[in-house]
Amino acid sequence: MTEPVLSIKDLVVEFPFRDDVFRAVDGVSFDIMPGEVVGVVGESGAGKSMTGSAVIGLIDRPGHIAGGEIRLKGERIDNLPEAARAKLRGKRIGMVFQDPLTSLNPLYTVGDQLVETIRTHLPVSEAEARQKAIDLLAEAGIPKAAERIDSYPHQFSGGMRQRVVIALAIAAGPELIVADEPTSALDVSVQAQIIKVLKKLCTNHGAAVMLITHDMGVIAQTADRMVVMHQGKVVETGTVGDIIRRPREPYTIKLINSIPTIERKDGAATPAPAANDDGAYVQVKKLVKDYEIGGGGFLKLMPGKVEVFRAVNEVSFSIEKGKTFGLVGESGSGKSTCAKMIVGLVRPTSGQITVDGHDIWASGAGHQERRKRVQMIFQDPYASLNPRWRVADIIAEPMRTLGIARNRGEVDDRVAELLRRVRLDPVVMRKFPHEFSGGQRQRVAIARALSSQPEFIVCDEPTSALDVSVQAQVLDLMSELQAEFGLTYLLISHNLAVVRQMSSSVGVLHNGVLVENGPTDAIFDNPQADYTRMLLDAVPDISKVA
Amino acid sequence: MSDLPQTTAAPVVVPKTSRWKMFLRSDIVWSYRHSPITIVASIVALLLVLMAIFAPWLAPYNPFNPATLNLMDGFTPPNSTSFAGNYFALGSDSQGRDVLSTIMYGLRVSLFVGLMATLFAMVLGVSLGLVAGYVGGALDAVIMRIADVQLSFPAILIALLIFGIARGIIPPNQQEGAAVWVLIIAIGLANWAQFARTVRGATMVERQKDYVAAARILGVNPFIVLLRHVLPNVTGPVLVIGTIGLALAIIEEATLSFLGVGVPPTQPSLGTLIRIGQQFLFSGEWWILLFPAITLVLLALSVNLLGDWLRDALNPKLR
Amino acid sequence: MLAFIARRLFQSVIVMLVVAFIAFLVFRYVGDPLANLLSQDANQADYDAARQRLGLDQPFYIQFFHFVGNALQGQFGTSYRLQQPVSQLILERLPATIELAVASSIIALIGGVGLGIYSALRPRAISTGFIMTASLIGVSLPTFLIGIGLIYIFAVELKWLPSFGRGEVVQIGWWRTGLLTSSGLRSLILPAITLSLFQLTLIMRLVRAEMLEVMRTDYIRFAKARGLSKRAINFGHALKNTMVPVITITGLQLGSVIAFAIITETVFQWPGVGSLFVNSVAAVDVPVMAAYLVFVALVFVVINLIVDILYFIVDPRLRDGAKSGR
Amino acid sequence: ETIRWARSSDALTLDPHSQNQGNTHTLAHHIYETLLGRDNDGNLTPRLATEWALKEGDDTVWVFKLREGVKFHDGADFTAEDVVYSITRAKSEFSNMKQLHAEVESVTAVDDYTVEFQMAGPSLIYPNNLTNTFIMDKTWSEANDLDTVQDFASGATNYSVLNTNGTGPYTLVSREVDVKTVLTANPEWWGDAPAVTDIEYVVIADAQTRISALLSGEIDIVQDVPPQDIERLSSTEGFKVETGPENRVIYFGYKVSEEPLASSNVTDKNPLSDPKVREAFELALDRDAIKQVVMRGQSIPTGVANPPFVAGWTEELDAYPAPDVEKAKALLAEAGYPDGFSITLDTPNNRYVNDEAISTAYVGMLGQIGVDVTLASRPVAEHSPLILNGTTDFYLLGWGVPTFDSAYVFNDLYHTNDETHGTYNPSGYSNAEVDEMIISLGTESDEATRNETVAKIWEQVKADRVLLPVHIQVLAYAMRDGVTLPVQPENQPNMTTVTFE
Ligand SMILES: Nc1ncnc2c1ncn2[C@@H]1O[C@H](COP(=O)(O)OP(=O)(O)OP(=O)(O)O)[C@@H](O)[C@H]1O
Ligand SMILES: Nc1ncnc2c1ncn2[C@@H]1O[C@H](COP(=O)(O)OP(=O)(O)OP(=O)(O)O)[C@@H](O)[C@H]1O
Ligand SMILES: [Mg+2]
Ligand SMILES: [Mg+2]
Repeated sequence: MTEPVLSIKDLVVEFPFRDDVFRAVDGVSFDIMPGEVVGVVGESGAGKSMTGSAVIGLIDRPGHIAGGEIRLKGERIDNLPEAARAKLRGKRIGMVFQDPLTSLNPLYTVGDQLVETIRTHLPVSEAEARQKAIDLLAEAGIPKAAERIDSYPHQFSGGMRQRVVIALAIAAGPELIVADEPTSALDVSVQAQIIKVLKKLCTNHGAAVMLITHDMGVIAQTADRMVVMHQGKVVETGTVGDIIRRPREPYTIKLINSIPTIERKDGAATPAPAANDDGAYVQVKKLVKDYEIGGGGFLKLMPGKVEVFRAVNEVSFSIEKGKTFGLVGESGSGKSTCAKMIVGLVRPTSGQITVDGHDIWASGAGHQERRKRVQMIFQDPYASLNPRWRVADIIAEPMRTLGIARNRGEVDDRVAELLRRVRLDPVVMRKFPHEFSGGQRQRVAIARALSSQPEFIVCDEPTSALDVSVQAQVLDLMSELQAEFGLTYLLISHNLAVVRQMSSSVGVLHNGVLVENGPTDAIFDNPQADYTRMLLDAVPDISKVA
Repeated sequence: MSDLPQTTAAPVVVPKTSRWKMFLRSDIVWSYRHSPITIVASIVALLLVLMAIFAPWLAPYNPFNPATLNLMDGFTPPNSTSFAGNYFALGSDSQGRDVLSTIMYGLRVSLFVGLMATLFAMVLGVSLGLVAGYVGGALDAVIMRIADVQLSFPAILIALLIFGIARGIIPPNQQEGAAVWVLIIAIGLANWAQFARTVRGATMVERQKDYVAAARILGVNPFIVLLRHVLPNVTGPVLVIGTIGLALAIIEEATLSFLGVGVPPTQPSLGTLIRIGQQFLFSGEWWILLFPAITLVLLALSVNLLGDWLRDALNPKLR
Repeated sequence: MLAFIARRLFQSVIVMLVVAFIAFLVFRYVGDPLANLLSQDANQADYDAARQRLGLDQPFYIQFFHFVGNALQGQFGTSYRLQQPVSQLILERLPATIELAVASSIIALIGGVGLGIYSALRPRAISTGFIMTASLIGVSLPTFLIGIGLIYIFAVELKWLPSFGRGEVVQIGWWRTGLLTSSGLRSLILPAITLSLFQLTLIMRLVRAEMLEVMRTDYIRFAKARGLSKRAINFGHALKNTMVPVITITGLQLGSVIAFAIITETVFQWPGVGSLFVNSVAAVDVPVMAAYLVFVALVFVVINLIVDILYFIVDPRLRDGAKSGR
Repeated sequence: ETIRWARSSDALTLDPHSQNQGNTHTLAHHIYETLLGRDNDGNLTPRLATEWALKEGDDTVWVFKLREGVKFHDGADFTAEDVVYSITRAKSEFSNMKQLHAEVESVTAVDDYTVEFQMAGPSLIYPNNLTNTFIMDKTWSEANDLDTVQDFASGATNYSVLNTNGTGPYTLVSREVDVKTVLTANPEWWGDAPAVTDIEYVVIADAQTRISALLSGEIDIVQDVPPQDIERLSSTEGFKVETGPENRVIYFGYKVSEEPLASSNVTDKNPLSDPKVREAFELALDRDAIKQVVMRGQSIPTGVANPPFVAGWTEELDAYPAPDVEKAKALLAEAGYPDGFSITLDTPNNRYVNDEAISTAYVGMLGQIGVDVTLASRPVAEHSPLILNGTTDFYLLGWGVPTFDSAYVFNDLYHTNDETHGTYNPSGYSNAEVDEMIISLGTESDEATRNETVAKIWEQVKADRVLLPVHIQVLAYAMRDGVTLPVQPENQPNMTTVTFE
């Protein structure tokens, strides 16, 4: 019988909160065996990270472990004094955080940070430590590690930085690695590589991995067993295959069901007609956006040449009335820039956008009319609602600005109606945004978008800040509204599954260029461009579970 | 956040609580109640402000009315009666003015100058900061460069300069009436840059936020966007700087008055009182210096403490 | 980096010109220098003659032109009050101010950074609460009161330290230093403390705030997770990152120490440029005042430049990334 | 013994003729010497001149007999040529001393030790003008290119600004302008060797710092002691204060012409042009209260704008009325201002002893008769122009009389303000009769007649209430025990007069 590397029993983490006590983790128990990858899933706030923090002993004050025990190789560690716990960190338990951009100290070279860590834990000389650091980097998949070791973090890309973070976590050969959302800040393509590295490392070193994530796809591809958490409690534990195929608890079932799949949805979306039809409702023609870079501030007062970065390069597509066009592409490919030009936020360098035959960027009369037609739903429901305004005022702003409704009673009636449409009780009118959950806020945002009675709505990552379960509700609502009012959507997402589920045709952006464009099924089933193929391959999907 | 609405149509139930109750439950009230030093500071500040506001009714004498003064009351020690038969709790000064009353009236002047100067700096700094942060580009560069220049000179130096200009521009016989306003403008102009910098930073952050984009999509006038959307969201830091700036303005006023370029000595502020009192440090009339000095420090300290608390209460991350 | 510094220099020139202009403009209005220059029984004709000799009757922009032209050659004219070339006066007084400023900067830096670190590392200790409250008293006490208080206690009552001046000075080349004699060093203590208190407080609060901020960042959390020693985390990682913003503000603060010295030098009769300025203001000694303002601007510009260079040394992101806008 | 001596501001220059200013002369008197000196009672004393008299039979020529065997610091002999050179230099263009010698037509050396001054007319009081005109060595001056006096106003400089060669009791060792000047005794000096062998003269502008320095033992003698500190210092063990009247009167002046005042709420006429109002102003002024409280007893209240040292001063003139608020109010009502009126009082705040406090106190006193006064307090550099340009309605000023003669007061304070006279008379007071009498003083050869005229003028201007005198300023020098420096009425203390115990 092998002893579990990590054994958690009835763990309780509490936050004393004013006069109250808040239980972030409430009686969690599970084990991790050597060489095993255990995935911890659950929606945001379920207590996943807190469990990880408890294991490594880094719970932020005033949080503290209020009960239960944590054992490492049978040895109880949760009640050790701080100094003794600190000795475990790095040496016996390694940790990988979500964001590679902020996990490394920007002022030290990658090598310095590695050598420092190695020498803290192992009795080696400077030179030996450096050699080991190079080896580690190479192992984590940094090409030409010996040359890159003296680089600063900012000279690495996000994916490379995350590899460095992983190298740091395994530097001292820990028995357990806690990885808290190690890939959620990365593009799908990079994410796939990191997952591979992580998996390879744990087989090579025989380390146990606790993989925290809310992405079921990642779990499906990486983990052996999984733990489903909900509101601080473990809902279900078992092998990944078992749980995904045969979830037992209602919560797990709901979670699994709300995951969109990239597989073709039966009966969904009719094939769209050919692109660039001149009669289409929305037409985007040869859209270009150049950004001036470098030399801000005072330099602008001086003459001289300006460097230009082309964020969007001659993008053209069109959308049928009442249909959804999905725009995909990795981070920085120019999706949001396109969206901003289409809604009239960013002036295009060249190109034309027409909605129902009206040029969005034409000056002169009818400006307001055009404004009315196009609306936008944003990615972050926290930032898209003015925190100082009441919900009623937020939703009423478009009506007031565009003169759709003027007197108070009328405005209130309309706001109430809109709230009902997005399935919110009208009494919430008097609340402030921070009093809502993320999903509810996104509903408010949708209500605001509907308030000007638009026909065309641009949705820039409308659900990427939301949990899968909430995402499903918002997407459903969007579909319902589309059916109800014949809305036209431009849906921007890096989540291919979402796009596949929602849109009738798709465009793939890469470095500002539209590399592919056509009916959804055609592109997903039979991609033409290499880039599209690469994107599709990289998507982790629960259906790929072994 | 952690509760999952069971059906998509689930209505959100709003508990009907009064605003007052919500205010009492808010973070800011909580952190106030749990900071004894802040409570003391606010009580001291409040007392001083009340003393200033109600000076005409509370003060035993009116030191700003020369007609009521009797020179023979001069230099009466605290808690005693002068030759002329008047009682002085905190003693009297070289002009026979009651120190307690001059402090009350002086507080009025100091607070008025401090508040108005801070308000002026605030309005100026916030407007420039909003514009710089929102419009960006060359305008931003120019405004911020001016702010840099301003910040590189200590406020006192700038205030001295502005005072100098004003003295040159205003005809001599109107200078005294204008002195308070000149002080206000001088101190205000010496302190706007802090506001501008902070507001600019905050505006640049807010400007990026999607709620601003949402308003812009509607074609809302940029001025309205700034005023109605951005401004309310930068009030936190402005309030904090405002409070600390107030303490600073009060000290600056005192220092200027100490250097002899402040309000007229017949209507002394705390700083003028200290300047006058300082002459009597060695001659044994310590009360003329000590009491105004203590009042000034108490005022500045309590306002600073409040500002410090506000900074933490509003945003633990704020510097 | 050279381009960056060149750009900075260009900005600095503009700043200097603006300051020169303001200096000039302002002082034209401060009062009538002639009132002090001419004797009690000078008459109107004497006044007109003197005004003409001084060029005070010329249009203001011509006066400004002359001013800038001469300033570029280090010529600020002759002090109305002291009848010496202003540049010579300032050079003569400069060592005193610099020694005072440097001494108080050192006190402010060591004290400020030390206390800031201490209070950031022990955010909940009683001693920290005490330091924080005391520091607020530090910013609530006007400098002149601190000076008066220190003189009263340490010079008049206790007679431990001198109350004014620089004590014995030693001439080394054109530099007159008080650092080599015991009386010179003793004379430095009170003014240096007075001048440093405000800056010390500011630096301390700044370091504390920055450090607390840095301590919350992911890389510190990650450094902890890597098992680094407390020392390495606090002083290697946290402190170095704290330094980036601290350098800017501290640089500017130390720059203003020189100008802040006005009040301290006045109270302690310290023979530096600050007291020179104050005495000149009272006497409407325009050339000295203008030169002083330009001098302060120069100090600011130089310090800014040093700060920028320090930035480059401390923050690798700036070294090659100075251009990329992302 | 070494004396460390502190005062509030430094000499402006060491060129002896460039500035006619107290501080400058004080330092110069230690290095250079004048033909005549003045004792602490204000009487002329021999110095480089041992005798002086009008030439027999010609009352336009003054004859001076010079001291023999005097040497300059560089070893050169002092002779009549040096006097001729120095007086000529003092009369030259940039000299600030030239007004004092305006009546001199020429100076000639009769022999090595006799000089004659040819005056433009009879000039009885001329020797009084010589007490601050220093004698330089002709050879040294010419060698160092000093024929032209330093043009102070235009910022010129010359060798003598920082270098000296006098005949005086001390020689210059080092000088750091505005900070510290070191002098050491001149062993060759003709007088008795002074007790003070070395002088460290330091400038400490702030009064409290100055006193602190004395108290902490860093300084032996402090000039410009604030009156409020006198008592404390004299009662502190180890210190004492010497006091004595200065040859300087402090007074209020106002516009007396018909034009309405710029700062008053009475806009159609000038209330102060009514002598009744001016009388009310005087009755409101409680000079004794100011002396007792503001000046801490350190002043001599007076009813005439003339210090007692000055010829022409009399006890009758000096008398002043007791304050009478009721009567003052009645007078105001009579003049048509039963509710008073408003006016701005301009005061310097760094020139005279407690100048601002005196004004503040008077503002209170005027308040009691219903006159609402705004006090405008400024440094003297800003205050003086108001008076010179006549842009003040009501002001405080002090007047010292270096010649100890009333004519000096009349010329600048009472004569109609014109090109050459009345420079400090912004009041608009213009009395042809008085003007004529003032002018006649310059050339009057008969002493009795002259004195009579002086008395007449005083009587007239006092009756006209042109100025409102407050008091004679009292000087105070503080020093440590064991040192005594007597007060000099022109505030020109000389370290040769210091005695040690
Ligand atoms: N410092 C803190 N103070 C108070 N509550 C906290 C703190 N940190 C976390 N919590 C709360 O603890 C609960 C669990 O948080 P945890 O970070 O473990 O969630 P998670 O499952 O990792 O969510 P996510 O997927 O969003 O990272 C949440 O309700 C969170 O609000
Ligand atoms: N204001 C700007 N100035 C300069 N460059 C910009 C600006 N805004 C965006 N860019 C650049 O344009 C490119 C496209 O940005 P965009 O925001 O459209 O990407 P995206 O596809 O939406 O990415 P993400 O998925 O991360 O949101 C990026 O490289 C970005 O750095
Ligand atoms: Mg988490
Ligand atoms: Mg985007």
